[in-house]
Amino acid sequence: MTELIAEIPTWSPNAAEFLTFSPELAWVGTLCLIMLAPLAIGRDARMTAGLAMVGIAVTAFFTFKVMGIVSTEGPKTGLTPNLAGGMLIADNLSLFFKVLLLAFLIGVSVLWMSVSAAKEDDAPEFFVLLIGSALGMSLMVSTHNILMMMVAIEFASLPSYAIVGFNKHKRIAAEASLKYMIFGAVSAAIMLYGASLIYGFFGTLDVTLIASNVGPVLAAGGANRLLIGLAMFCVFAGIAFKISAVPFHFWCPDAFQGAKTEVTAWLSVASKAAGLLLLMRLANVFCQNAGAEVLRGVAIVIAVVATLTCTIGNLAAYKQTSIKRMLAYSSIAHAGYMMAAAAILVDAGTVESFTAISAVLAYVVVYMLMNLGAFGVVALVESRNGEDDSITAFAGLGWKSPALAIPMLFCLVSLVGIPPFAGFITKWYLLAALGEAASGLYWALAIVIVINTLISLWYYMRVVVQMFLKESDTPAADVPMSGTLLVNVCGILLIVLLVLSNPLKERADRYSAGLFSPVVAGLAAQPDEESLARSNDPVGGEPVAKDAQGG
Amino acid sequence: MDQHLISWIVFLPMIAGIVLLFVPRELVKWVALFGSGLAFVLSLLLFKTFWGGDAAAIFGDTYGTLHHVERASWITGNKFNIEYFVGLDGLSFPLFILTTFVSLLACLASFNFDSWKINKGIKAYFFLFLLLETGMLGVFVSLDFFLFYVFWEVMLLPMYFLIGVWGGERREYAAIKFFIFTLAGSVLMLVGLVAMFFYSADAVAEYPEIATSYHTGAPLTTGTFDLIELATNDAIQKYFGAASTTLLNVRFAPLMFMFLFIGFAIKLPCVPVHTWLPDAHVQAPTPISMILAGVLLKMGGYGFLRLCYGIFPVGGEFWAGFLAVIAVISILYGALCAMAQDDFKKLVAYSSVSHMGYVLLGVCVMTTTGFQGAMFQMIAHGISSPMCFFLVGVIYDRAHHRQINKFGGLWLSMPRYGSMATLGFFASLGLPGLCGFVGEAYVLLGTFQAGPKFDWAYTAAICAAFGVVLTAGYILWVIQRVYLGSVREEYKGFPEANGREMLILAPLGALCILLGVLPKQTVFDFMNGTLNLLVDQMNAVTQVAMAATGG
Amino acid sequence: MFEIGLTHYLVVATLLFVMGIYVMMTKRNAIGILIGVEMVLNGANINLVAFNRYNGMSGIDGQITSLFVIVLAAAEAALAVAICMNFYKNLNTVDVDHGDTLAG
Amino acid sequence: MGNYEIALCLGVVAPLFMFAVLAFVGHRIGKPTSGWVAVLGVLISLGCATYVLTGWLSATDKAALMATTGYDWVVLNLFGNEMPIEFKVKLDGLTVMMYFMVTLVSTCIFVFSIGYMAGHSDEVDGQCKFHRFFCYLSLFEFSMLGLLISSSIFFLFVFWELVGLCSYLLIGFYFDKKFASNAAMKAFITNRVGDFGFLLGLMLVFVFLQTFDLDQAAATFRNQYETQSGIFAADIDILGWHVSGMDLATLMGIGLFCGAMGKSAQFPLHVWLPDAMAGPTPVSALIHAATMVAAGVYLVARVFRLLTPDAQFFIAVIGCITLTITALIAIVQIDIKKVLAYSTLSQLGYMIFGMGVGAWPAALFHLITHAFFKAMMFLGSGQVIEGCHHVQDMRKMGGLRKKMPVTCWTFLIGVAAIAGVGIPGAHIGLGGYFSKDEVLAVAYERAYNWEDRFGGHAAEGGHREGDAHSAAPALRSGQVIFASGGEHADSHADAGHGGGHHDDPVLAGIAAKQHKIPKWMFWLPIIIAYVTPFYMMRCWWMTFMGKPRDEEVHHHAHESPLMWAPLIVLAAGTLISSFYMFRPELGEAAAHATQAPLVVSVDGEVPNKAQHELLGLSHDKDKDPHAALIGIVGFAWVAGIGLAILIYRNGLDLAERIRRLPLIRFFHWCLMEKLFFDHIYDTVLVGGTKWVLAQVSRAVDTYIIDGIANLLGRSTVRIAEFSGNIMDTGGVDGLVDAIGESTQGVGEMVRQPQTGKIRNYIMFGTAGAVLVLAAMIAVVLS
Repeated sequence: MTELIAEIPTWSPNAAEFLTFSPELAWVGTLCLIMLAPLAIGRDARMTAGLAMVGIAVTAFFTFKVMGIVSTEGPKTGLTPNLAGGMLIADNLSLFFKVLLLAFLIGVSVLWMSVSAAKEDDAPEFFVLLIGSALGMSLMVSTHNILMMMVAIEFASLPSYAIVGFNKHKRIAAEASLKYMIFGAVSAAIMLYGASLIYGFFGTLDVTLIASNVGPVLAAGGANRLLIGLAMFCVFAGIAFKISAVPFHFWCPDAFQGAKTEVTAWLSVASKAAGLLLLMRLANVFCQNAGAEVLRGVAIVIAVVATLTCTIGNLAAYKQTSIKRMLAYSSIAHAGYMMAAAAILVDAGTVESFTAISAVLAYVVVYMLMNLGAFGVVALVESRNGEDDSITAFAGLGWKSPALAIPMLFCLVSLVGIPPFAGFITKWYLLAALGEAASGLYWALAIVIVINTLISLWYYMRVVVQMFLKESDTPAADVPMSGTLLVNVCGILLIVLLVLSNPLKERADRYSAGLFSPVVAGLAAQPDEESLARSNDPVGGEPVAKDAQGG
Repeated sequence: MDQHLISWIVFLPMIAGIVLLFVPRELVKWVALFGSGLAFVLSLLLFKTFWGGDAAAIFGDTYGTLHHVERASWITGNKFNIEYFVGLDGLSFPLFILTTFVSLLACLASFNFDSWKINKGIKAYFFLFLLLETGMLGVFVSLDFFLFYVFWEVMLLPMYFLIGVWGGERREYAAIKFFIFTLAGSVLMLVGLVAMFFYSADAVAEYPEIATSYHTGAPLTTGTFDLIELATNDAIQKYFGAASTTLLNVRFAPLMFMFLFIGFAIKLPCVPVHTWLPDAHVQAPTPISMILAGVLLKMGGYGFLRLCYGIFPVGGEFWAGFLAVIAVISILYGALCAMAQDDFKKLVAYSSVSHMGYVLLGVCVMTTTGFQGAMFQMIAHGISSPMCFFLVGVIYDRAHHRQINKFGGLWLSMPRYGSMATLGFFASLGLPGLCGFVGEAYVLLGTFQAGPKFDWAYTAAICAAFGVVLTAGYILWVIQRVYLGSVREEYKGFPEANGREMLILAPLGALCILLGVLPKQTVFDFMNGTLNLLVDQMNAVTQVAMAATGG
Repeated sequence: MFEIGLTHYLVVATLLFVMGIYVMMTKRNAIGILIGVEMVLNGANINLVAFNRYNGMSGIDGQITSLFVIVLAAAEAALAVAICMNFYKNLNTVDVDHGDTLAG
Repeated sequence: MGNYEIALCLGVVAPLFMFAVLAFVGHRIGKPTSGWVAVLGVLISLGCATYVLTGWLSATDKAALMATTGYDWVVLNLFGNEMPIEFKVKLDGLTVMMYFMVTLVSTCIFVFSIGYMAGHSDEVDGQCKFHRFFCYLSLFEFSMLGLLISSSIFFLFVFWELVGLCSYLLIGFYFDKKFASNAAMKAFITNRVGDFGFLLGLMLVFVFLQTFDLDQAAATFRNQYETQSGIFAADIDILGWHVSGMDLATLMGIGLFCGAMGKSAQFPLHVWLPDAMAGPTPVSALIHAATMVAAGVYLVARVFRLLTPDAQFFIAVIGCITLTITALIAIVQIDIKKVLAYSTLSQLGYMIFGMGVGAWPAALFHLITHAFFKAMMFLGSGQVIEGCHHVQDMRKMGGLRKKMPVTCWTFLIGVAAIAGVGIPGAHIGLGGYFSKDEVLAVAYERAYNWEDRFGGHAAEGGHREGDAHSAAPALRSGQVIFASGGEHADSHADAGHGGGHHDDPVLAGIAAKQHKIPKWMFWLPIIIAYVTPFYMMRCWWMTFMGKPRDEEVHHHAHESPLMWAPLIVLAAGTLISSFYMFRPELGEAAAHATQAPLVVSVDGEVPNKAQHELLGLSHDKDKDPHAALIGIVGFAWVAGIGLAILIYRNGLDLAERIRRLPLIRFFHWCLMEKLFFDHIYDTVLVGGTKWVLAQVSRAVDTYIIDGIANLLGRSTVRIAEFSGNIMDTGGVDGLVDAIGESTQGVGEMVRQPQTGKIRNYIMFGTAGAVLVLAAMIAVVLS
C-alpha cells in the first residue's frame, strides 16, 4: 500500500504553489463576489459589470504575476508548476490563454453593456455564467489529464448551456440551449465512456503516460488496436464537440443563432479556442512520447476531420440568410483551419509541433479580434433594428453608418484571410507550419485550406455586397458609442497586426516554445517504465482480448 | 528623401488618400490629383538613375542589380525573415513609371465624378483609387515574395469596390467575379510562397558550398523570400530545377511554375481564365477601366518574368508548348471575340485579351527577343489600352450607351476627338510607327527565333501573325461603325472633347507615337539590360538542369 | 461454475453504452434522452470500477474517477432539467422534435 | 552622311513636317492655304529629288555614293548575337528614279487637289475637311518616300504599313458615305492579309538570313546557297508541314511577295482596288495608280535577289492571271474611274508578270511610264467628274471634248500610252509601246528561246560562281542581256565579256535553274495587249467624243486652270518617261539590284554608253524589243482602238446590241459581276468550302455584295459570335458558373443534415464518428 501511495504524487500545497494557482482562485473569488453582491448592492447592470471588471483586473494581475514566475524560472527547468498532484499545469500556454480570455471577457462585457445591459434584469447571473465558463475554459487548457479534462470541459460547458438560453422568453433561445445541452451531454457521456476504456488499457488517465505506452501496447497486437482507437476517438469526440469539428458540429449553428449575439461571440471564440488548445496540448504530448506509427494514425484522423470541418463549414455557410448562422458556420470552418495545424504530429525532438502551436496561438488572437468585431457589429445592428439578424438587414450600412460597416468589412475580409488584414498573416503562419512539416499530408492540407479560403470569399462578400453595394431606405440610427469604439478598435488592430505582426508572433513563439512538456520535466520519467511494463502485462491483456473476441 | 524615394512614391498616394478623408468635399479630387501627380513627378526623378548608355553600369553584370534598394526586416518569426525589400531594375522600372503615369491620367479622368450616374461617396472613391495606386506600385517594386503577395492582394479590395460601387448595371456580378478569379489565382500562389521558402531552406542545406548569397556574399543558411536570391542563388536554382525535387510526388519546378502561373495567367488574362476581364472592364467606370487595362493586366506579365521564369526556368521549359497553345488561342480567340461584340467597351476588353496573348507568347518561347517583345508589348498596351478605354468613356459620357451599332459618324461631330480615336485605335492595331507594332513584331520574331529549340515555334509564330489580320479586322470595323459613316441625328450636337479630355488623350497619343518611333530610347534602353541578364541566367539554369537530366 | 470476472462487468457496461446511445438517438422526450446519457455514464462508471478492481491497477483511481463522473452527471442533470423546463415553458412540450425552428 | 542622303531624308521629312503643321493648326490655316502648305512640302521633296537625280546621273563613282551610313533603331538579340535593325538610306539608281517619279507626280497631284478638293471637301456640321485631306496626303508622301529610301526590309514593312494607313484614311475620306468607309476597310484588311505573308517572309529572313538589310540579306542568301547552309540546310515545321531547303527559300520569297500581292492588288487580293475608287479622285491618281500600288512591284524588285525560281514562277503566274482577268472586267465598266482602276490592275499585273519572268528593268520601266500616264488619266477623270458635278457614269457623258479640251487631249495621250501606240520599226511610240512590249519580249524569250539559249549548258554548267568571274559586273549581277529577235547578243559594251552568254558557264548555270515558262503565259498577255487599247479607247470615246447624252451634265461641264495645268505637266512627263532618262538608269541599277544566285534578270535591251547622258535617247534602233514581236503585238493598238471606235462611234446603241447577243450576254454578266471574286470570298468564308457550289448560285442575289468587308465583317463574325458569345458565356463562364452553382449545391447538400432535430444530430454525429473511425482504422490497419 505504501507503494501505491508513493505512486500517487503527494500534494502538499505551499504558498508558491498557491500563487501559481492564484488566477483560478481569483476567478472563483470573483464568481462568489458577483453571486453575493446583489444582496448588498442590488442587481444593477452597471454595478455588476463594474464588479466583474474588478474581478477580471485582479485575475489579470495574478495571471501576469504567474507569467513572470514561469518565464523567469522556465517550464523546462524542472520547476514547472504542477498543481493538484499533476492534474493542472500553469505554463506559458495556459497563462497566455488566460490573458486572452480576460481580454476577450472585457470585450464581450463592453459589447453586452452597450447592447443588452439596458434591458437586462439578470446581470449578476449573466456574469456568473460568463465568468464560470471562462474558468472552465482556462482549466481546459491547463491539463493533460483526461479526468481533469472531463471536469474542465463540463465546467466550461454547463454555464455555456445556460447562457445560450439566457433569454428565457425567447423560443429559439430555449430551443438552442436545449439542443446545445443535449448534444453536449451526449458527447460528454461518450467521452467519459471512452475515458473509462482508456483507463482500462493504460491504467492511468495521464495523457503523457498514455502516449508513451500506446506504442508498446499496440505493438502487442491483437484487437487492442481497434479498441484503443475507439476509446481514443471517443475522448477526441468530446474535444471535437467543443471545437465543433465535423461531425460534432451540429449544435453550433443552432446554439449560436439562438443565443444573444454577444454570447455567440464569446462561444465562437473562447470555447473553440479552449478546445483547440487542449487538442494542441495533447497533440504535443503525443509528439513527445508516442511512436511514429501512432502519430501517423492520429494525424490522419485529425487531418481528415479538419478537412471535413473547414470544407463543410464553408459550404454550409453559402446560402444562409441569418448572419449569425452564417458566422457560426464560418467559425466551424475556422476551427477546421486551426485543427489542420493540430494534425502536425511528427516525431519527438523536432520543433514542428511547437511551430504549429505558435501558429494556432497567433491565429486565435486574431480570430478573437475578427469575431469580436464581426459579432459586435451584428449585435449593434441587431439592437437597433429589432433583433433582425438577416443578412439583408445590413443593406446600405456602408453609407448609413460607415463606423460600423468599415470595421465589419475589415473583420470579414480578415476572416477570408487576405491582406492587408491580420487574418492573412495568421493564415500564413498556419500554412507555413504545414509547409515546414514537409510531407504530402500537410501540403495537401495546405491546399485544402487555400481552396477553402476561396470558397469562403463568396459568402463573406455577400455581407459586403449588402453593406456597400445595396441601397436601403431605412434611416441611420444611433448606435452606442462604446460598442462602436470596440468594433473599430478590433478593425484597426487587424491592420496593425498585419503591419506589425512581430510582437504577436514573437509572443506566440515564446509561449508555445515554453509549452510544458512532461517528458522533459521529468514527471513521467519514473512511472513511464513501470506503467509500460504493466501495460505489456498479460493481466490486462487477457480479459480484454477475450472481450474483443467475443465482440 | 532620396534613399527612401521609392517608398515615398509608393506610399504617397495612400497618404494623400488618408488626407483627403479630412478635407472638404470640393477639395477632394484636387488632393487626389496632387497625390498621384506628385507620385508621378517623383517617379520621373528615377530616370536619373536609369539614364545613360552604359548598360553594365546601370543593370550590372548579372541579373539582380538593383537601384533605390530599401531593405528592412519586417516579420521575423522563429525562422522567417520577411523583409520590406523594395528596389527597381530594368524589369520593374518601366512598369513603375507606367503605373504612376496611368494613375495620374486616370485620376484626371475621374474629375467628372459629379456627373457620373453613381456619384455618391467621392471621398471613398478617391481614397480607394489612391489605395489601389499604392498597391499597384508596391507590386512592382516588391522584391520580397511575401511583400509582393501582400501588395498583390491589397489591390483586390479597392478594385472590388471601385467596380462594385461605381460601376455599371451588372457591377455586383463583375466585381465579385473579378475578386473570385483573382483570389483563385492567388491562393495557389500562397502555397507556392510557403513551398518556395521551405524548399529554398532545403536547398541551401543540400548544397551549402554553392549557396553564396548575392546580397551578403556569404553562404545562405536559411530559406528566403528574396525574389532575386531565389532566382540567382546557385544552390536554390540547382535544387529547384533538379528532377529529384518533388512536392506531392510531382516534380517541383513544373508544379511551382504552374501554381504561380495560374495566378498570373488570370491576371494577364489568357484564355480560358479571361472571362472576368470583359465583365470587369465593361462594368467598371472609365478611369478604373484605364487602370485595369493599363496597369493591372501588366502584373500578370511582370509576374511571369520576375517569378515564373526568373525562379523556375525549368518549369518554363517544361510547360512551353502548353503555354504557347494558350497564348495563340488567346491571341486569335480574343480577336474573334472582340469582333463579335456590340458593346464598345467589351470590344476593347477582348482586344486586351488578344494583345496580352502576345505577352504570353513572347515569354513562353524563352528568347531574349521574345522577352523584350513581351515587355514592350506590356508597356505599349499600357499606353494604348487606357487611351482606348478613355475614348470609349468620352462617348459614353455623352451618349450614355456603348452600343457600337447605334453610333456613326462621330468623327464628323467631334473631329478632334475622332482624330485622337483613330490614333489610339491604330496604335492598338499595331500599326508601324505606333507603339503597338514594336512589341508584336518583337514577339513574333522572338517566337520564330525559338524554332531550333521548340518545334512548334514556327507554327505558333504564324498563327500569332494571323492575329494581326484579325486585329485589323475588328479595329477597323469598329472605327467604321462608330466614327465613320454619316452622322446620326441624335449625335449631331455632341460637344467636342473638352480641355480635360484632351489633356488626358494628348499625352497618351504622344506616347503612342513616341514609343513607336523611338522604342530603343524610350523603353528598351531602360530594360534590356536586366532582361538580357535574366535570359542569360535562365539559359544557364535550364542547361544545367538538362545536363543533369541527361546525365 | 464460473466466477464473475472483468469480462462480465465489461459486457454489462457495453450493453449500457449501446442502450444509452440507442435511447439518445430514438427518444423524443428530452428527459428520455437525458436518461440515455445517464446510462452511458453509468456504463463508464462500471468500466472504471471494474478495471480498477480486476486489472491490477494500483490505487483507487478508477473508483475516484467514477465518483467524479457521478458528480458531473448530477450537475449536468440539474442544469438539464432546468433547461428542459425552460423549453417546456416556451413550447409547452418536452418533445425535442418540436424544437426545429433553428435548422439549415 | 553624304549630301545626297541628307537630301533624301530632308525630302522625306518635309512632308512629315507639313503633316504635323496641318494636323495641329490645319483648321486655322483655312481652305486654300493649307493645300499650298502641303504643296510646299512636296515641292521641297521634289527639289531634293531633282538635286539627287542630277547628282546621281552625273556621278562617276556611284558605288561610293551607294555606301551610306546607318543608324541603329533597335538592337535585337538573335541566338545570343546582337542584330541591329538599322535605319539606313538606300541610295541607288532605282531609289533615285522612283523618288523622282513619285515627287514629280505628287507635286502635280497636290496642285490638282487644291482645285479639286475646293469643291469636294465641305462637310456637314460646318466642319471643313479640306486641311485634313492635305494632312493625309502629306503623311502619305512621307510614308511613300520613306518606303523608297529604306534599305532594310523591316523599315520597308514599317512604311509599307504606313502607306496602307494613309490609303485607308484617304479612301475613307468621305467616310460619311457607307460605301467609302466600307471600301477603306476592305482595302486595309485585304492588305493585312497580304502583310501576314510579308510578315512570315520577314520572320524567315530574320531567322535564316539574320539581317534585315537588303544588301546584306542578299549577300547572305547567296553565300548560304553557295555553301548550302542556313536556309538551304534548314528543315522546319510549319503548321504541320515540313519545309526544308530550297522549298523554304521559295516560301520566304513567296511570303515577301504576298505583301506585294496585297499592295499591288494582285489576284486573289485584287478586290480592294476597284472599291478604293470611293476615295477622292486625286487620291486614286496618286495612291491607287501611280505610287502606292506600285510599291508592290518595287518590293519585288528589292527582294529580287532573295527569290528562287519557283517563287519567281509563282510571281509570274499571279501577274499573268491578274492582268488577264482585270483587263477583261475593265471592258464592261461604265464608271469612268472603275475603268481606270481595272486598267491599273491590269498594268500592275504586267509589271508583276514582268518581275516574274525576270524582266526586272522592263517591269520597273513600265512602272514609271505607267505612273505618269495613269496619274494623268485619273486626274483627267477627276476633272471630268468635277466638271460634271460628281457624275461618274460614262453613259451620261459624251461630247465633252469641246467643254474640256485640255483634259480631252491629255487623256488621249494617256490612252495612247497605255495602248502602246507606236510605230514598230520606227522607234516612235509612247509609254507602253516600249515598256509593256519589253516585258512581252522577255516573256517571249522565256517561253520560246530559253532552253535553246541555256539548256545545253544546264547539265555541265557549274552551279558555283567562281571568283574569276567577279571582274565582270554585269554578269556578277546575274543579269542576262539580250537583244530581241532571237539574235543574241552580243556586242555588249562590256569588253570583259566578248564571249557572249553561251560560253559563260556561270550565267548559263544560273539561268538553267530557271524554268521555261509555259506558252500560255506568253500568249495571255499578248491577247490582253489587244484588249487594253480597246477598253481605254472605249472609255475615252464614251466620255469625250460623240454627242452629249445628258444635257444637264454637259451643260455644267467646265475646266479650271489649277486642275488642267498639272495635266499638262504629267503629259510631258509621259512623253519624257517614255524616252529619256529612266530606262537606261534602270538598266544600270539592275546591275546591282539583281545579283541573285538563283534567278536571272533578263534585260530586253542593251544599255548604251551614250545613254548615260541625260538626254540620250534610250531606244536604240537596233535593240527594239519589237523586232521579234512585230507581227504579234506591234499593231495591237491599231486593232484595239479601231474596234473601239467602230463600236462606239455612234453612241452606245451598237454596244448595247452586241451586249445582248447570247454568248456575249453571259460573258458580260460574268464580267459585270467582277468574275464573282467578291462573292466567292464572301461565300467561301460564310459557308465553308463544302457550301461553295450551293452558295455561288445564291451569290446572284444582290444583297451579298460587299466582298472583303464581309469576309471579316460577316462570315468571321459568325465564328466570332460563336466564340465570343457561345463559348465564353456558355463555355468558360458556364463552367465557372457551374462550379459556383455546384459549390452552392454542395453547400445546400451539406446543410441537409442540419434538420433542426436534435435526435438527428445525435444520429448523424454518431454515424459520422463511426465513419471517421472506420477510416482511421482502415488507415492504421493498412
